Amino acid sequence: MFNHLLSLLIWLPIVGAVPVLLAGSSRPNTARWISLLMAILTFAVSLFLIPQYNATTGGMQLAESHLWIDALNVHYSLAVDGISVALILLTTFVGILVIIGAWEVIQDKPHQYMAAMLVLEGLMIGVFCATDALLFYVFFEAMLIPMFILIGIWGGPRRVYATLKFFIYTFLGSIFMLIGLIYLYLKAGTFDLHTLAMLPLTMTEQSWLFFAFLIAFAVKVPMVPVHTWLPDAHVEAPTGGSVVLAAVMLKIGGYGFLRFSLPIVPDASAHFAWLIILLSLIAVVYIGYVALVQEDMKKLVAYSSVAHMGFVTLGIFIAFMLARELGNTDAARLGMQGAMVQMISHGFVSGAMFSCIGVLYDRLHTRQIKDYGGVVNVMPWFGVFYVFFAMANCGLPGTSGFVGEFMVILASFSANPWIALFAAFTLIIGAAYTLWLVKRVLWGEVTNPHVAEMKDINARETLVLGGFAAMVLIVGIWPEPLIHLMDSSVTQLVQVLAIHKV
Amino acid sequence: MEISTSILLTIALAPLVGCLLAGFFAKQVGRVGAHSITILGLLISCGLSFYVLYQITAGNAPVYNHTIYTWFDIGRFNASIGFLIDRLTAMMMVVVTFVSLLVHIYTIGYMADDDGYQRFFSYISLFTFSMLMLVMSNNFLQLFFGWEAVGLVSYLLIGFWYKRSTATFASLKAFIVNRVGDFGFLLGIAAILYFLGTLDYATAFAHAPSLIGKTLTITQNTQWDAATVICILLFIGAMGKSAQVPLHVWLPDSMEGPTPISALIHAATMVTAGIFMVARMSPLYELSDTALSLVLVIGATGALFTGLIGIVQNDIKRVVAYSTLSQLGYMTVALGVSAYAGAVFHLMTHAFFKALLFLGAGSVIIAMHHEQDMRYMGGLRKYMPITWITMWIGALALCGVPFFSGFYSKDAIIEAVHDSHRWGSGYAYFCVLVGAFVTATYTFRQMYMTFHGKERFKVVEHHGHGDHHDDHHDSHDEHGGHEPGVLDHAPKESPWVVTLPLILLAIPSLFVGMFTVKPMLYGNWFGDAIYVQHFHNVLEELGKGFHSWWQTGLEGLTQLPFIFVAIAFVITTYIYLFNVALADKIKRALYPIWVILDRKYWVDNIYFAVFARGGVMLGRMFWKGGDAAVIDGVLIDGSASMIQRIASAMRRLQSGYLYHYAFAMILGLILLLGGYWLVGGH
Amino acid sequence: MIDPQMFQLVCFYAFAAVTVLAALSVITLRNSVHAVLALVLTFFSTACIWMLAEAEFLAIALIVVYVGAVMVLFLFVVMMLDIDQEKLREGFVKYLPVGLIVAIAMLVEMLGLIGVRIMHAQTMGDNPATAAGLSNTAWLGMALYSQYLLPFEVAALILTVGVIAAVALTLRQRKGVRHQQASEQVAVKASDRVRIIKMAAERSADSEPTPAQESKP
Amino acid sequence: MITLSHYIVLGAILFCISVAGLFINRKNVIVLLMAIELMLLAVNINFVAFSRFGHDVAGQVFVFFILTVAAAESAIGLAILVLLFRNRNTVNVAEIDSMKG
Repeated sequence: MFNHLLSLLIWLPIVGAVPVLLAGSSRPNTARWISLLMAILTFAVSLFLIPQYNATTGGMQLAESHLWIDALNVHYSLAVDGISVALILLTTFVGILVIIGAWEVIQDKPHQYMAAMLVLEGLMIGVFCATDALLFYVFFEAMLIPMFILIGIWGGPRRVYATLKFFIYTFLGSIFMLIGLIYLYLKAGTFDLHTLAMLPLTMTEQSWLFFAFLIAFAVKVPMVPVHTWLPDAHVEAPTGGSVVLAAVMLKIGGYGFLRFSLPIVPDASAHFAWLIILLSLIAVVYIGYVALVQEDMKKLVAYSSVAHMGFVTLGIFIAFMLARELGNTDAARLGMQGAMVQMISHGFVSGAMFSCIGVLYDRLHTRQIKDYGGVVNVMPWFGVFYVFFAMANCGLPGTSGFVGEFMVILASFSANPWIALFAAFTLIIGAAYTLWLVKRVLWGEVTNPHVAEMKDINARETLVLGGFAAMVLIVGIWPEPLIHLMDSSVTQLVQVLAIHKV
Repeated sequence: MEISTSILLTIALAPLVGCLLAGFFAKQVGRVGAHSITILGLLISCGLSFYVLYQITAGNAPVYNHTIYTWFDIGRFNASIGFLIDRLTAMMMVVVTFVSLLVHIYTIGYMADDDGYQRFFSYISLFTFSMLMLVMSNNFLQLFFGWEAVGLVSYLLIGFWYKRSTATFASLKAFIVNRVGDFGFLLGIAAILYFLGTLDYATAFAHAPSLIGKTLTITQNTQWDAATVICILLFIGAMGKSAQVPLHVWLPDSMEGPTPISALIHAATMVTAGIFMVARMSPLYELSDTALSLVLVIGATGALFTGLIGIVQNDIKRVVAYSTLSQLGYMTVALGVSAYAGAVFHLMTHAFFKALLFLGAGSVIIAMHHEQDMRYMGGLRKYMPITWITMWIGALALCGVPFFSGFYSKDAIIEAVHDSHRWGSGYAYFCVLVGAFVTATYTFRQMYMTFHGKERFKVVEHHGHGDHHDDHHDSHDEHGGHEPGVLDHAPKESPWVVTLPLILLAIPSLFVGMFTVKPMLYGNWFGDAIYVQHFHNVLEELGKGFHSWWQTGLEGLTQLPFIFVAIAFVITTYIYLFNVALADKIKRALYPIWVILDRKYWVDNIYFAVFARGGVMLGRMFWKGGDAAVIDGVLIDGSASMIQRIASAMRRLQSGYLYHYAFAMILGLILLLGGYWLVGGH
Repeated sequence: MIDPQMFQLVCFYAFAAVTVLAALSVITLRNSVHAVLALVLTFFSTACIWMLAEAEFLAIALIVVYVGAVMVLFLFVVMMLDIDQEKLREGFVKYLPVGLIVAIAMLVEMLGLIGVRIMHAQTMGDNPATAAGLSNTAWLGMALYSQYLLPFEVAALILTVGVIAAVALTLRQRKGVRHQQASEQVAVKASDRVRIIKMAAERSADSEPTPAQESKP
Repeated sequence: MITLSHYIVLGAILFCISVAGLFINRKNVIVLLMAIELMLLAVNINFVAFSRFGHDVAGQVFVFFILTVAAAESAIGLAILVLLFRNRNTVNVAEIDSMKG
């Protein structure tokens, strides 16, 4: 089993989607239970990664490789390092919560919804495992389909606009990546990422490739100014879709930077690091202000996602500055590690925030902040979770939201105090938009009579929010295990990015 | 004897356990269960804190500095959770747990009618845990953890009555203003990591001298001294937490929270975290005169000008709040002249007497049925003698009347400023001296308006007033239907759970100064916990003239500060006891000044207009202008509509006639063949 | 004695001339029926030219399949449809110059590109079929059923699909035509034909049925 | 002596005639279809010639396939034509513009 652990992880949920689909709309509960079983099973299997993966040695492990397309020398090759393991665990964990979260909420064709979720989960795991660029690309693109379906079928009133925007945006981005990959293939004769990383490239080539990758992953992350699909997609997506989108799909952008931009075009990445850092800081400050004035809860959280993901890109590219220009590899590791922790943490926090909004939406069927107010009067337990996740969202120490931001800010100060200054601005603006949201939604007298009729969260919702809360708290209080899991991989990445190719 | 780790863990975790039990099992444990559990936790914590203090003072236990667990470990950077227990920490632990314990007990009485009873106990226990984590920390990470965690609890507690929009607004304001401070604080920590490569106190302080000569490149031509940058950034954090000008605006508003909180968090402990932090960082601050001068000037400004606002306040809690601001200014001034021990000493005495004053005010508020406006009080002395006496003790301590605890600490600060040669100490001396007068003025005014003079409230006997609980917690300015100054029944002394803490706090307010002044202030009691460079050490200079607490007290009677206090006493006594109309006359005569003070120098208004409204406007501009108009409008939808336009131009080519397409094909073929013939045919 | 090669050449020119003329009349004749007949002639003469190239099988196939089947189909259609010939001739003169210019330009280009001179040197040489000791049909058949078996099958499939498609497209269900449904006739049951209803012989005055009962069938 | 160019030129001429036919009979679908048949014939002539002169059976095999496909094509084309006439009562291409963008 352990020889094909990764394949198992990818295909288990995808194959598991078949019986879910077969259960049909006439037996929704069967579909729900099967999908939950599959999700739990996948999570259980993913737990085997922890003992199987040797975090001390790092590097790509648990490798599998089969020839896939002979003519193009494409391999079905999978392997994981610490970063992938962490992200896979995040995916499988969120996968369970999303299915529980959709239990009663999705009444229309639940079997198809659950199946789409399972397929999506499998494909996302595939993205994190693939070590062949074309395989990565296939998973990367295939992932769009279930998401497209999720938003397009179970979405809100403007779902057509949102899905189109989401699809075209991401698709446009990935086309450039494909061009880049084809170029690399013509040069190297293989899509193997490891070989590509070794490929010598001139600065001009690297620059072109860098921007090709940048467009693909910047859209996914999303970075300013290509972020506008995210608020729309989130607003229209069903809760589960939003959760997966925010918790896992955005991470694929950051992960792509690590797997493509860093090892393949290190010199261009270092050369253009200032650009990414600038965009990340704009994301933190500018998007912070934009989030402040949102009237729709989901949009607010979506914008805050953009701001938080700014820390991911900042952490990754600050590492270039530190490792290359200043030779401060420890600080580079700190920054990179911070970016990684931020990815994981943002997965939990934003997933939880969207789940919270889903809970409210299920009751009142509106996401407008002004329709709420005084919710804590009728939903005290919900209030506990909401405040907790809000605090995590504004990076309170003791929650996972703090860890990544803290490390990135520490690292960026070593690079340039001004960068740290703008990055740390998130402390203020993040607190402002999140807590203002809390103030307007939770606190105060109940003004809307419909709010007065709202019931507190039930056991199922408590389970979902509690699951998220536990992870947020664990990572927040004791991040060392997570950091240790990724440390050797991050160290190797930092070593790689210090290598000059030209 | 070594301090044992398990004791320290128990001290820190006992309140947390209480918090969790009272919070998550509120229904199961009930009201009595909630307060029993949390108070038990605090008792354990407080008792053990005293034991630790005993060990470290009398038992000559070595300084405890150990890591509990590693938080992250990346290359040479290491962050962990650990405890550093020296005399400074031990003293703070005792102050925190002791005041907290009393506040817990007090709360039983104060919050008796409240729906959120269990929640309140849970919060204050959580606060105690956070504060302990803050003071017991042995590294900057944990310090920041505690720092933010107390901010969180403060946020929750200010907004405790979440139905009141003023309370929720105040809580939001407090958190965000604190975040501004934390912003600087975090950058300061980052700077420490950058320059010293560690987050651990001991290592950082050991390497502190290496900062000399290091600079931080701000722009290409600007280099700032490393120590100054670090210290100023850290002090920005302290400014937020300890409500120093210009980040003081949140503290008066925080009085929206229940009174026990004002006593515990916004007077005795949390707001002094900044002072504690600077004292703890003394090895760093000693490296930068510039930073200390800044600390001095900001502290002095706060000490005088916030005190002045206190004179015109009518809300009994707000007077105490502004006095807290002013006293925090005193402590900061002490820090600014390198009299760290003086600052910490004042911190301790202040914790006792200010908690006492707040709790006393709370007791009055209970008696007045949650009426906080002093204009509707007066003559309460005969209804509530214990509150009256204890509050007078607190008031005298606050004014710095000799032999009271406040005297020793405050007098030392004034003297230290007088002796200091640091830049800005002249201004600071002026501020603290006038401040002494101002302090006495608002304190006596408050005491007279509350306890003495005519009764300015009416008692209208209501029958069946049992259903009146609901508006108990209405604040003074939104009294739906409840006429101000009208009580259901005559005020009476509060229950023992309220008065007991008052008495227990009055004792140290009165005596703690006498017994601790010698070791703490002049006896280098803190040892290595506080580091002062020899040529800055004003306290050492003062200590040469110090013989005993008795003599100092006697000398104090003839010195300038006490004379100011005496003058203030005479004036206020005359005005408020014998010629009440004079107060209004003075107010009218000095109307412009009164307006300035009443509007709090318009700082709040300016902040609100610039940062809150400005921020929202900026956000709206970015959103509608940047995101919606430029990115979505021009780039995204613009490119879509451009494609549509091109397409609609192109569709004219699609005539739908088969032969057009055929012609196009054939023409294409001809062109292709012709081109091939001409160019590459041969 | 006539040189056989010369004779072949003469034959070629004769058939080619007929082909070209017939083709020209296909595109110029007014009457569609005449045009189809001209096309038949074109095919026929082309078949003769293929004969000259010793592609006997294809020549015969062209005549049998095209002239015999496809062209007859064309004739059917042309005759079946009531086409207003005059209207379709509109613009004939108008587009004639354009068509001529295009055609001639293309011809010149093609001939220029093909390199007639070089090809002129290439003679026919031995018949490859005879060289292999086979007839043309056998030669073609060998290739078709071995090397090109799969395409051959596909071609068969295409033809089948073509037939089905043609039928499906033109099949028309007329309304108002009665058909026998044999299966229904066989499967009929007695109960479908006769329904036995119980009725009282006379209605008693006191037990008048309620309207609700009555409305049920 | 017949050479390759004879065949090729004949093919080209036929092809061009059919192109001209497309141009001048732009309205009559039947003639258009016939022009297409002519075009295919021109191509077939080339194939046969190349096969014969190049001593390669493939050319003739292809002609075979083209004949097959052309037969199918004209069958379907005529079917469509019939359908068209039935529904629109015309075979005038100028009146058929439902593909207009």
